[in-house]
Amino acid sequence: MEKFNLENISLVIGILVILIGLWGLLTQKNLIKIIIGFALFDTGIHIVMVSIGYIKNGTAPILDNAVDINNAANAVVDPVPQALVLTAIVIGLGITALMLTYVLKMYQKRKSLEINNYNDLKW
Amino acid sequence: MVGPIYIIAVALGTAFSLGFFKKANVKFSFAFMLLAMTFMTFISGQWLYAFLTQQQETIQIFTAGFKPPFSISLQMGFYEAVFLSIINIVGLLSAIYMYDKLKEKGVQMMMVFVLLFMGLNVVVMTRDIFNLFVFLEIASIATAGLIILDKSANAISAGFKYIIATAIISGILLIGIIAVYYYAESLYINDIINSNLSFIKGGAVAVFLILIAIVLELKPFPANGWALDVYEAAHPGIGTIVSAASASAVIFVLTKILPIVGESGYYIIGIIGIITFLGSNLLGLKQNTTNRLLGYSSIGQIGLLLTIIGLTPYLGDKTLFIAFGVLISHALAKAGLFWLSGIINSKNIKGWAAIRRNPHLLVLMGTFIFALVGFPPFPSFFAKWELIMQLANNDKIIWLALILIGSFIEGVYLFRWFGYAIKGENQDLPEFKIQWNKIIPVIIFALGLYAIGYYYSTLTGSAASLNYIPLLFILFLYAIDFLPVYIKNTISIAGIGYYLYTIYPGLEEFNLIFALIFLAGGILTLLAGYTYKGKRQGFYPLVMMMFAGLLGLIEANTTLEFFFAWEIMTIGSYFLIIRGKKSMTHALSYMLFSVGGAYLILAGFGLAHIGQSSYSLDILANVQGYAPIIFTLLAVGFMTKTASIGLHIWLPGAHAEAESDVSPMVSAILLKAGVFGLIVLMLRMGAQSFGSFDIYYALAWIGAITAIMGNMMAAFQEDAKRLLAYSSVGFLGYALFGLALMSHLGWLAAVSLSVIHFMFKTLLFLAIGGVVMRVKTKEMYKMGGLIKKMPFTFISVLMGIIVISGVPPLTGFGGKWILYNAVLDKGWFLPAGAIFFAGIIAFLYCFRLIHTIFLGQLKDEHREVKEAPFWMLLPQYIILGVIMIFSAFPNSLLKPIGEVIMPYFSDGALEWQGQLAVSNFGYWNGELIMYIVGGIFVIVFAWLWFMNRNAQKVKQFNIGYSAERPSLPETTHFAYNFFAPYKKALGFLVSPIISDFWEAVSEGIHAIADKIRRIYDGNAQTYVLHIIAFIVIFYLIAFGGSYGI
Amino acid sequence: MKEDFKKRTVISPEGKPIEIDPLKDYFSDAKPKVYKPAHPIIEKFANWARANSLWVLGFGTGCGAIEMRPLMTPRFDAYRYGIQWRPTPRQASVFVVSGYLSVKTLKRVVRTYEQMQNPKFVIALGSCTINGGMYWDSYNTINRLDHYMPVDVYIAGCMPRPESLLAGFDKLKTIITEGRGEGANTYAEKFDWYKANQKKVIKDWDMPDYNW
Amino acid sequence: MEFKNIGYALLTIFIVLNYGLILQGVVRKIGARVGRRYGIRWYQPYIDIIKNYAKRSTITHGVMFYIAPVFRLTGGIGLLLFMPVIFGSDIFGNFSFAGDLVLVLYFQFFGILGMALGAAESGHPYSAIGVSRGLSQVTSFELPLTLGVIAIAMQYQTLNITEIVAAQQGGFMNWTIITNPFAAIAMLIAFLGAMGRSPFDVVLAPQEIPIGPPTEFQSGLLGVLQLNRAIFPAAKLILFMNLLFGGATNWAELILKTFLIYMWPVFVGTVFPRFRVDQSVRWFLTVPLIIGIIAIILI
Repeated sequence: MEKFNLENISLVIGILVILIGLWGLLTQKNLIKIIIGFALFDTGIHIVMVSIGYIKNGTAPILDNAVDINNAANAVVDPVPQALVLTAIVIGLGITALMLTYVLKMYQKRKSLEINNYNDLKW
Repeated sequence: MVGPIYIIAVALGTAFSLGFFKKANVKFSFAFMLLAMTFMTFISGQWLYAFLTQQQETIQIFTAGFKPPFSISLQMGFYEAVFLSIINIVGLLSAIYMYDKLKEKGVQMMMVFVLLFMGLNVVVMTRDIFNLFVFLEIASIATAGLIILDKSANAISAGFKYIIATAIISGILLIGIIAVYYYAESLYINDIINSNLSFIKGGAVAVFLILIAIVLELKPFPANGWALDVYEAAHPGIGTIVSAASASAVIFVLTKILPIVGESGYYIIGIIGIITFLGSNLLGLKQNTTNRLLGYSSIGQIGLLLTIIGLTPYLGDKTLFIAFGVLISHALAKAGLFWLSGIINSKNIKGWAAIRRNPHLLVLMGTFIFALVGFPPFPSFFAKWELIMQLANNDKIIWLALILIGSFIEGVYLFRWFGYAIKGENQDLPEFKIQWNKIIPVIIFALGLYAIGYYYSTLTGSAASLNYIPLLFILFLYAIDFLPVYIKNTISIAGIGYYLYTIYPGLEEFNLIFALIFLAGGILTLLAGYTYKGKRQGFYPLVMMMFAGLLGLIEANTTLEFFFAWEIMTIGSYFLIIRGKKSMTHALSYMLFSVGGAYLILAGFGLAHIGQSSYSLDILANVQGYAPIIFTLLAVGFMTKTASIGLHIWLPGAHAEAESDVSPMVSAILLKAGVFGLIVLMLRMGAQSFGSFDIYYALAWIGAITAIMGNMMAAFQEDAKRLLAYSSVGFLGYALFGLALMSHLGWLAAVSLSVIHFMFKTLLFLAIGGVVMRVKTKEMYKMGGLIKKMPFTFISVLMGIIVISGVPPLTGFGGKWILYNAVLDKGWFLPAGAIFFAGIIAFLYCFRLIHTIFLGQLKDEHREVKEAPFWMLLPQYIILGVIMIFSAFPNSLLKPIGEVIMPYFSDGALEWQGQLAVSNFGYWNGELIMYIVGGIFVIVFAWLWFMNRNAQKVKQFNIGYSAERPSLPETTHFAYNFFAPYKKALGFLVSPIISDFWEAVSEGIHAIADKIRRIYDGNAQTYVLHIIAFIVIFYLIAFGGSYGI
Repeated sequence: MKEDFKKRTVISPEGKPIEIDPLKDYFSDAKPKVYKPAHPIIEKFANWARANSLWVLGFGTGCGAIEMRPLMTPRFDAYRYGIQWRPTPRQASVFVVSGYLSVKTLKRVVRTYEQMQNPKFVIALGSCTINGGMYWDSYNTINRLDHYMPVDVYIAGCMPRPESLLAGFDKLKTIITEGRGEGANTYAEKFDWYKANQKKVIKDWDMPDYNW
Repeated sequence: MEFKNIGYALLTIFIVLNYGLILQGVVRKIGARVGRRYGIRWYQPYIDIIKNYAKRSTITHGVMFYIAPVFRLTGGIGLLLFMPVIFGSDIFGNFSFAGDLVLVLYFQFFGILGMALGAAESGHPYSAIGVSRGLSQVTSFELPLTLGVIAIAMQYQTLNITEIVAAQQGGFMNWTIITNPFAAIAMLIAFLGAMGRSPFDVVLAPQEIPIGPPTEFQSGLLGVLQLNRAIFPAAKLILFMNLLFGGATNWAELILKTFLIYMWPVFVGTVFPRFRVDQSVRWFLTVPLIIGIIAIILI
């Protein structure tokens, strides 16, 4: 049952969330739902990132008494992905916010949240 | 020196502090922002300067005092400096350009603007892959932030598509980055490179994800609908930034990433690149919306860059030179065009006709368009040249062909657009006014293109000998364009004359003959320019450009010089042609055939260069393989200028619609460039065949058919200048035939016919031009009876047509006689029969020309027409004098030409005994014939005069008219459809199969483009789907057969 | 007057209006000249040639025209007498007016006659040209041709047979050889009288006085 | 070239002129006899010319109109003089040292074009129509003619007419018509067109466009044209005699041969009615062209 350990489960879940997000993004016609799809996609990526950085049985990457300084590299989970995730979350937030702003503006212009109403530019 | 880190510091600081300014203080904020942008530009420029002039080492900047991978590191090397300079200059000028918009939107927009450029700067400098991601995101968000500030619904929905697409792409990138980190355990690019991820099972996928994400940022075809919408809808200033600055940054990122992928990545980049280049340009064909068209072009150019990067393994150390040449041309030209589009304010490209209200704007636009297509003297020209040479050297023929095809398609829509700008219909044009802040950036970039172009030519080893003096002269003429015609005309004539004088001693052989045709012809035709009054704006620089090109051809020793001159000539003649009335479509087809032909020549030179170290034209003499193909490519390329059958459809319209004194230039002189090219080619390459199929025999047939078709079409024209134009087509058919004979007499015929054609076609075009100037129509049937009004012009035309028809005693017969002997020598009888058939058909149009214009019935409106102006007549009579001398003393023309040909073909040369020429078959004494014919003529005339000296002069309606009398000159002048029975009998031969063919090709391609572009249905979700499909497809391609990219 | 011959104003290519008077601008208005016969010896020789080379312009105005055609056939074969047909007045020397002349036709006849070159001869065929014949009281035909142009030979009959025509040609030959065939000069000399007669019947005179 | 050449040339012109006029009369006589008439007197062409010169008045439409007959006659005389008329005779070799067969072929057009210009200046639509028809027809029969000429030039390896004639001496089996029949036939068919007799008389076409180009010419101008109508066909006959039928060593032979050659277009003309212009143009590009191509292939 090696495969059903924590990081693999979270990895699979992460990928599933990514796919669900993509599915939502591609199939929903409501702008808000599309953005939710994107948020799921983003979150999925974050989960994947964290699970990649996880080291089995590792502890939080804080150098305190719980960790032997000499063996820190093996005892803690990799701190970098966690740092990256933080940044990624911030950026994701920014993007989501911007998307919502866009939707707001679009709704003000056309009073519609239907994505098919915004196909004027094409070809 | 100011450290690069200050770029970030300044940008961030400015962005934050801008927040403190009140909205009211917008001007101050703008100045503050501008200061920051200037400072950023200054830093990058300073570093660039240091790298260029001093032995500056590449430096690494470590943040937080740690070495990587424990900190984010930035790198400032030469390339970084270059890219940063480009980006920051674009940024600075964009800021100036967008002053209105920034002022209107206030500090928020300025903040976003500065942040965007900070993002791009860091993206270029950073060596940390996650940092790269972060700042790419910042740039994307900032871009979207800029777009959202626009009011229009379209811009906002485009921005929404943009942000959705970039978000997905960055998601992919993020996954890639984390996966790479998983395998490489570092985010520092240098470490990642060292860990050779491509050879690890999952690592390859990780790297692939990063690579594909970066590529997707570059908007590859077809996953680029989101970007196109932004280009179309957003403010042109934003378009500029996305197209010039962001793309440059991401291209640089790609070059950073590629070492991680390893060698195999190049292949996939190359494929993506070429597909993008071809696909995007193809779809560009159907665009009428300016900014979207620019978008397609941008993406196409980026595709070309990707291709070049992908071809790095073959281009070797030239890659940088080539890629940078393309990039800088693209960045400057595209920025310039986007900015111009903001000034003109026309959504539709047809509305660009408004631009010609300000000719200087037109010059700017032309600069950008020609730079994009890769004309000299712009960097893209040299880059393209190097690219083709290297590809040929590495035997990448398919790549070479695809790149040329893509470039050609790009030329099609760009020149169509330019054509609308110069000559489009003059209705409902948008008003525009030029603001200083908007025009200055454009001017700076245009000048930059020239400067960098010049700089580039010094970098190209073989371009060092390029002659820029004529180009300086052109510049001088442009500078004095405000002066009246007669001053500029005199200066131009003096310039040409002086140049001829200086180079004359160095000329020999064919160069001398053609130099005389080009330059003496130039002087003669320019004499007619004194006819014009006023300023004739823009005319003289263009004329000189054409002549500079022609001169360059003569002086060229290397293939590059030759090609450079060829392109310069093309530009000049294109503008001359498009100056004419209703010349838009003709100029376009001229340009397209010229560009197509030029690419064939380029390909030919490229193939000829295989295995050669020098670029001398003499490499053609010992090519290392592909000889028949090289020959065919070059010959067809040159034949686009001689307008051989199949490639002739540009000619009639182009020549017919040109101004009176331009027609002789483009018809009598320019076409000879093709002949000159063929001579240069044939002298060096000699006999060529595909297996047992003799190419020259095919050329002879092409010449013969061209002659028949040209002459027959001439006979069926109603338009006098069109008739003359087709006559040129036919006559150059003879020349081609003569050259193809590859014998002394054949060449003697071809060269002497070229000289003669130059003379009589100048004569006729000037004469007819004079008539057209007076009667204001070109339709021959609307004229008639002008002999009594314009007797001097009539004499010119009379002599001209006697020469054309080859009737003794005038000099045209000499050509016919030599051709006969040449044919008998060679033994190609069937094409010869066709050639002589064509010669007789020439009678038809000759007669028609003189009859319908000068004879027959004078029209009401023309009863007070005056003789053509003196300055039109003067060159005609100079030429007439020369023709008479050559007629009476043929050896004064033929003997020198014969001596020139002698070293190459000595068999069957003519023997001269005084004016008696003796060949293997016959003999001919031009002087004696002149005397005999003259003598008989005088005697008979004296007899007639004696018998009928007091004949009653009557007027035009005094004709025996079946007891009735004519009532109107229009109904009595038999002129329209003059050869109706002939048309009935043989008209089917000239049914427009060829133009139909080209039209079908063109329409077919446009239809395909129209079908394909339907994939961009305007829905963000579709675009995301494209992105995902793109990834999947290229994943399959990359990992399809084997493991690893 | 026909619309096309009225004065009109057209615009020249330069945009200047031009006044056109077709009758003046398009037709020569020179008067016919009297050509003195050359030296008698030359003239005699010339007259022999003129008599033996009769180039005929047939003007088929009425039923008489039908009687000219047989002259070309093997039965009558006028060619053997040096009589040949010519399709244009410019080159013909004998003008055969065959039959009655309506006023409208007269105009054309006069014009054609004037377009022939001196010396020229006229043969009037049939009674109608002598006194109007069966149309003598028609409101619309002229009665005597030689009021309008000098006639050298009248061939009477309604219609005269081809044989009479041949006889007429023979008569003409005699006249020419004797040097009496000076109709063209007569016409020039009495030009005013002829014109007056012509204008009397032709009401809508819309051509120059002499049609070269 | 010496001055006596000019005298010889005048003698040639005189003989050929008379011959041409008589030939004209005789041929018309023959035509009449075929139609069961007596026809004109054989010397009728002389009288006609004298008559035309004896006309007292002349009109002219302009300079080109006035000198067109000069062009025409110069063309005819020049064509004659650039050929050796009698083979082996110094006197009647004329100016054939000035140029070869190509000169002769192209000099034909000198007169044609000059005439066309003058006729066109008359402003008469029939003149222009006639020229249009004439040029159309010329283009099409020149093709078989050219092919034939090339074949003959290759056969004898020269363009020198004297040498071509010399090569045909020694019995009729050496004549080109025997030795190179296809070329000869192609050229003879083209000759039909060159002579402009029915069925190829589309230019003059008296019943349609009263004699076409010369329709406005009269008096002395017409007289000059008539002189040319005597000389030009004779010159063409002599050309074809020289090329195809072994030339002539004396005047008797010349007269006999040219007369017989002339019978060819005369017979054809007597039998066939006139083609339409387009029919004529097309016809020359069918059978005669194929024969010409065969001649070329057989070289």
